[in-house]
Amino acid sequence: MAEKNVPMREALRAALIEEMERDETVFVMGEEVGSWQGTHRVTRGLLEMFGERRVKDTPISELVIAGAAVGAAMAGLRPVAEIMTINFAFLSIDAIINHAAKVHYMFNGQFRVPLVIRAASGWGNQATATHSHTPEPIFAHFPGLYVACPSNAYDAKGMLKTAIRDDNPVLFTESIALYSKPSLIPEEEYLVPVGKSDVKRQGEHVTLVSYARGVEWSLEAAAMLAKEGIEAEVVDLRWLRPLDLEPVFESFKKTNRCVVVEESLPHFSFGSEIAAQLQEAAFDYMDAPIKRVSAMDVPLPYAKEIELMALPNAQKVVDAVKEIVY
Amino acid sequence: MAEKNVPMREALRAALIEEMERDETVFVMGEEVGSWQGTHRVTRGLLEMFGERRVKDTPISELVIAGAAVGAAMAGLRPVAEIMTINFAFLSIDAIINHAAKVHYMFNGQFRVPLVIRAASGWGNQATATHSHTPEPIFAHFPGLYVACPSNAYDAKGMLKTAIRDDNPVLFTESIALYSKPSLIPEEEYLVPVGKSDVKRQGEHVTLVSYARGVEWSLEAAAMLAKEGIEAEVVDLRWLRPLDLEPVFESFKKTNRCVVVEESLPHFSFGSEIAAQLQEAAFDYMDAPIKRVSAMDVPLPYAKEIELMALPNAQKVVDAVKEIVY
Amino acid sequence: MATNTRSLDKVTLLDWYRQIVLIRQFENRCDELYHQKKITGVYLHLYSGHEAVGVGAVAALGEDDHVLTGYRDHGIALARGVDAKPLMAEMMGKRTGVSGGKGGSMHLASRAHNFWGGYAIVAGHLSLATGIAFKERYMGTENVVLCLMGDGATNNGYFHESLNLSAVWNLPVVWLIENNFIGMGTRIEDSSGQPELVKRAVAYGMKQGPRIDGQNVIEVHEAISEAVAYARKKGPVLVEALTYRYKGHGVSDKQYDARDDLKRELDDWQAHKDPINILKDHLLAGFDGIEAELAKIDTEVHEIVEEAVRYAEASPVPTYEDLIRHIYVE
Amino acid sequence: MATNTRSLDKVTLLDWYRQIVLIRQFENRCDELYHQKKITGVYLHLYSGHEAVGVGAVAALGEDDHVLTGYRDHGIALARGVDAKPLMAEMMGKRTGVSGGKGGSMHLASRAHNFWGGYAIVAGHLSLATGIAFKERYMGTENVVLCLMGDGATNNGYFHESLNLSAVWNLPVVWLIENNFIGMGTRIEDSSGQPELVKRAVAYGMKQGPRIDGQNVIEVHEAISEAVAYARKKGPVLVEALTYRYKGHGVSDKQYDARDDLKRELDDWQAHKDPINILKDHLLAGFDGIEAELAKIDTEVHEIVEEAVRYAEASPVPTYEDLIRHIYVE
Ligand SMILES: Cc1ncc(C[n+]2csc(CCOP(=O)(O)OP(=O)(O)O)c2C)c(N)n1
Ligand SMILES: Cc1ncc(C[n+]2csc(CCOP(=O)(O)OP(=O)(O)O)c2C)c(N)n1
Ligand SMILES: [Mg+2]
Ligand SMILES: [Mg+2]
Repeated sequence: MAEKNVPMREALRAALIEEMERDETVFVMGEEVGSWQGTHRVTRGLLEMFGERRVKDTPISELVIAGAAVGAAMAGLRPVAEIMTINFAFLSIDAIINHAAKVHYMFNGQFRVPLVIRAASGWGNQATATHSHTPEPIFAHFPGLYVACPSNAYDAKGMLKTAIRDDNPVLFTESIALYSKPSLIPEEEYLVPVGKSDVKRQGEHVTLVSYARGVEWSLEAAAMLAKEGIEAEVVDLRWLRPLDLEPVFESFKKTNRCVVVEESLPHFSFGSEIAAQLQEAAFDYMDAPIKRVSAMDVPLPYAKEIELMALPNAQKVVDAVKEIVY
Repeated sequence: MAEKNVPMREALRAALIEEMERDETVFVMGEEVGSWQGTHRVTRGLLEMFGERRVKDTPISELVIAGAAVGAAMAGLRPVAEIMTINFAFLSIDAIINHAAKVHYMFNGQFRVPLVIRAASGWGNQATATHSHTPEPIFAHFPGLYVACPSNAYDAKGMLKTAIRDDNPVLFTESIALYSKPSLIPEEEYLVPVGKSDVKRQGEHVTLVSYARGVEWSLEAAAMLAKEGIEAEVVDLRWLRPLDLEPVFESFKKTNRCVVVEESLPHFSFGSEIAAQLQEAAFDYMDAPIKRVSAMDVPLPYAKEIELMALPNAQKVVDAVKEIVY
Repeated sequence: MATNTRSLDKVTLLDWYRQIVLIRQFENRCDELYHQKKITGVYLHLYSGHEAVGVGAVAALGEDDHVLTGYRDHGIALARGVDAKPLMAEMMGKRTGVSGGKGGSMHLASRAHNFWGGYAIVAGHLSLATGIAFKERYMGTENVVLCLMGDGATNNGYFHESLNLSAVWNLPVVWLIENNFIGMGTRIEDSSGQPELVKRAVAYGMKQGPRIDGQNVIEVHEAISEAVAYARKKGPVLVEALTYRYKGHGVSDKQYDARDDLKRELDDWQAHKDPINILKDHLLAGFDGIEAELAKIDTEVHEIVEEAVRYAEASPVPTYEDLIRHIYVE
Repeated sequence: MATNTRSLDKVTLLDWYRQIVLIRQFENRCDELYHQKKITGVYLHLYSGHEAVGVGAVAALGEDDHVLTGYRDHGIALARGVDAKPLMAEMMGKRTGVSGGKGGSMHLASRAHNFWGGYAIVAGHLSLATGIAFKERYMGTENVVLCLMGDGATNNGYFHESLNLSAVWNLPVVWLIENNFIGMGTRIEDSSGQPELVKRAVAYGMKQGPRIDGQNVIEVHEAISEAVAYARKKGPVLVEALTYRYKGHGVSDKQYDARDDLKRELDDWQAHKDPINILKDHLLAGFDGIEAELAKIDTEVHEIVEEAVRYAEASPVPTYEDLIRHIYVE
């Protein structure tokens, strides 16, 4: 099977192109997706390939970008709407939560919303407090929506194709820090199923649970720990909704120890949910408290030096592991 | 000390009146707060008492209601802005999260935001999927904001007065189901401090942790359990930010068992955070997994019969307790 | 395709009369049922007083055209031809309701009628209308979206962004404001810097349609027919219909009891600008001996509404299965 | 109170010249420092090309008036008289920056100057402006808020709700659109149904101010002085200034390299509509022998900017203490 090393940005782009070629109802819309070539270059060249009909630039109107995409999806198209960065999705959230996630249920199945909302997420580039959000767990709070958070180029491509084909609304977040990172990607078409976690590394001493950029820190930490004889299992959840914790439970029954790693803020967040479910599902297997590594509980500042202090990293994961593996 | 039985609605109203009389910079604004007398009658009579200058009706513009209130607060006033129900706060969330919660930090303390945003919250009245949110935990995710969620009329009055006097932005949610419920309230002025939990009932067998309407279910459940010889301690957190878990940890060290009770959705929510913190802080005291009782993971339907199935209640709390107290 | 070329013959006018009376009686019955606690919940917003707007406007659409509105949606559903039985069943939260008892009064919809629903987040549905209209442009089809909203809705960000996008993308939408001069308790002067709402079209370089008498179904039909034709061939257009709500904002609104000024205003509208009376007068003047036909319609409609109530009452309530179904498409 | 009655004497004109040149040089230096990686991060939006708008408009304000803008904020801060040193320190993320190194390029502010900040959520600050102006009405004081925004910002819900509320509450705000015909890469025709943005005033029943040449500081000053006087006594007013961005959207924008049409447009503006040249020509024509004074200003400004750079470079970075401070008011 022929494979190529492809950065996540290009993998996502390839997914869009393949799906747009396959299905004429798929189109992209959003701020700067067209002639600007996409703020993060994921839609580069699409305007030239598919024309103005299927590549729609929009005004700076996040609420109607999301809302119009919901309407178009209800009417039978498959919009892939880009919210330039997820920070601006706070302006779309009513359309996402009260409309995208609700109309199928509220009207008893009369309408479907085969919609993907893509949004770049994450921080670490001095983007400051208003432009450094990672609120994926916030969106995952609400039933009716799926939330996809790939951790690498391979998954990103397969997950985006799946998301586009799915008949449910999907919030698809893309870690800005991962856009340039490559994975080996087969030339053949493939899909990554909705709501399936993936064990990214096997190990018997501790379970690291994460998603998106946190998986990178986890794998890095695992490599550091391995040098000291601690073998970490790394579970990448990939989707925060539907949430597939089976592999986490399985792993935990073997390791009896767990650290949850996330880029988000610490409270009422991802780590909270995982720790809560795990202690309940696998109480008898707990040899130590479940630890959480996350961003610090601060708005994100501009100055690089202090911004980095607030960011999680592999060393912080290693430190957390050592608190419970003794 | 003279006391009077006062429903929460009236207690809140009294708090507004007292603070408006005390401090001329306090004013109320929002949809229907004036001539309509407040959607939930909390601002009844205020227009007549304080005039159009200090009681400001607004258009149906949730984004600028919150945003203008932030600006007025930065400029030195003490706005109490009402978002009619918290469902509509999804339209205000950018002004709350990216502005109210950030400007003090982002400009290094140059501006303060002494703002209260009041919003009626909750469900159980066939208000349906778009009008039945309880997203308090979502807002509590973000640093820079306080989140106040009183469980009774006494606390509500003292907390609202405190919130108005505080120099930080406070999201103040009011459970619709509690508006008509009375508490004994002293005639003298009193305040309830920011970020202090309150033990609402003592008990040694299990700790029930909750806030707002969940406290009522918890107390009801405690009464039911007491008949069977199980004594529950009920901790009312009152504020989701700042979160005061000390009394929970203290209680848990005695009871070794805990059920978290909330009106919200189950995932990435209140119960998640409490369970996660508790298992970490008091691991050695855990005799059983921490249980969570919440709404079901569904959009809320109209028909009463099935809506009630989705709602938490005292019986569900009792059942959860019995799973871990044996 | 559009059927708006039909001449205003007697049959058409009587059909509108029937629809208007049906809405009036349906709403009155809902009101009664609410006070009998057979319809429950906190929200029930009646269309009484607005009937001519909905009937005249919807009559200007073809079958394949689309219609959306806010939470004051019963009249639009009936005007679009949705059967009264599943509508009444929805009011009572029954399994046989148009939305399976899960949407309620504010969330009626019938996909089969291209009635995309009532929506309860004020102005939220405007964004959906934009998307539905975009699909028509995208597919190269020529159907039009009629999107109704209240005067209060025009002050929301959703309005601005949706109307602007419809102009930039040149979408086939008729934006129709039902201006009853108030939203809950807030008068239009206190909510909109521009009280002639139709002038807001300027902000979008959009065709500014007329400001019409919403109590006269013939005038409404004429104006919306023109607007629909324009939208179909050219692009979006904004129209404003002046109307009045007879039952206050919703069933819990007691303003008419409390405020004499509002009560006088209401009395005036009911006495001089009632959509049923206006159409009736027109019919009586135009067609000799039509009284009997009108009376017959009144009776038939009465029976339709009563049958709907019986149907709804006899229907089963939703089950646990319904509660957990349709959260996701399986 | 307002000082906008000063006549356009030589001192005033030279002061504006100094400010415009200061902004130009400051921005050029930021650009250099960014490419030298002394200013870091992803966002740096330069005000080059817009100078006459900010300088002319801010000069129309009194000390107690207020000003807010978006993320393209360096020029407004300088025009408001904020010292270049703490501004440059902020660019470099230093503890001595106006926002303590925590806000960065997009979030400059100086409370002491009633400069309420740069804000990076497009159009978000319009709502804050409304609230600040409300405080003036509430206290019975007469200060005015000048709120600048880009053309792209006018399509956001924040714009609609803020302008409407300012009209309904009759607030003292001058809404000033800096129309550079583009937002990032989206041309105004593709973002706004109404490309003459000032006409949007109609939607709010608000005073429609003029559409002015934003490259001519004298014209800007005159128009904004009038608008400020109107806002102070009467209520909100919308003004549009036509201008052009010389450095693209932000430092990472490479459009001028990639697109000949844009490059030609840029060359044209720089050749014929440069705010420095326009003012210089005016001064040279009006005041004999002024060349030397202008040259002296250029040199002085150069030294101010270099001093600012030295100050910023020598300043300490924020510490952990700073990271955790000011999350809440203690
Ligand atoms: C976003 C939002 N804000 C507030 C409400 C509460 N609300 C429901 S109807 C209404 C008034 C709407 O007035 P208008 O648009 O004029 O319609 P009318 O009721 O007069 O038909 C309000 C404020 C809501 N449902 N959604
Ligand atoms: C709400 C929001 N959406 C999108 C962005 C990304 N963004 C930053 S600036 C900009 C363009 C703004 O254009 P305009 O208002 O014309 O100002 P200009 O840059 O031309 O001065 C965009 C889309 C943002 N910061 N905030
Ligand atoms: Mg109305
Ligand atoms: Mg611009």
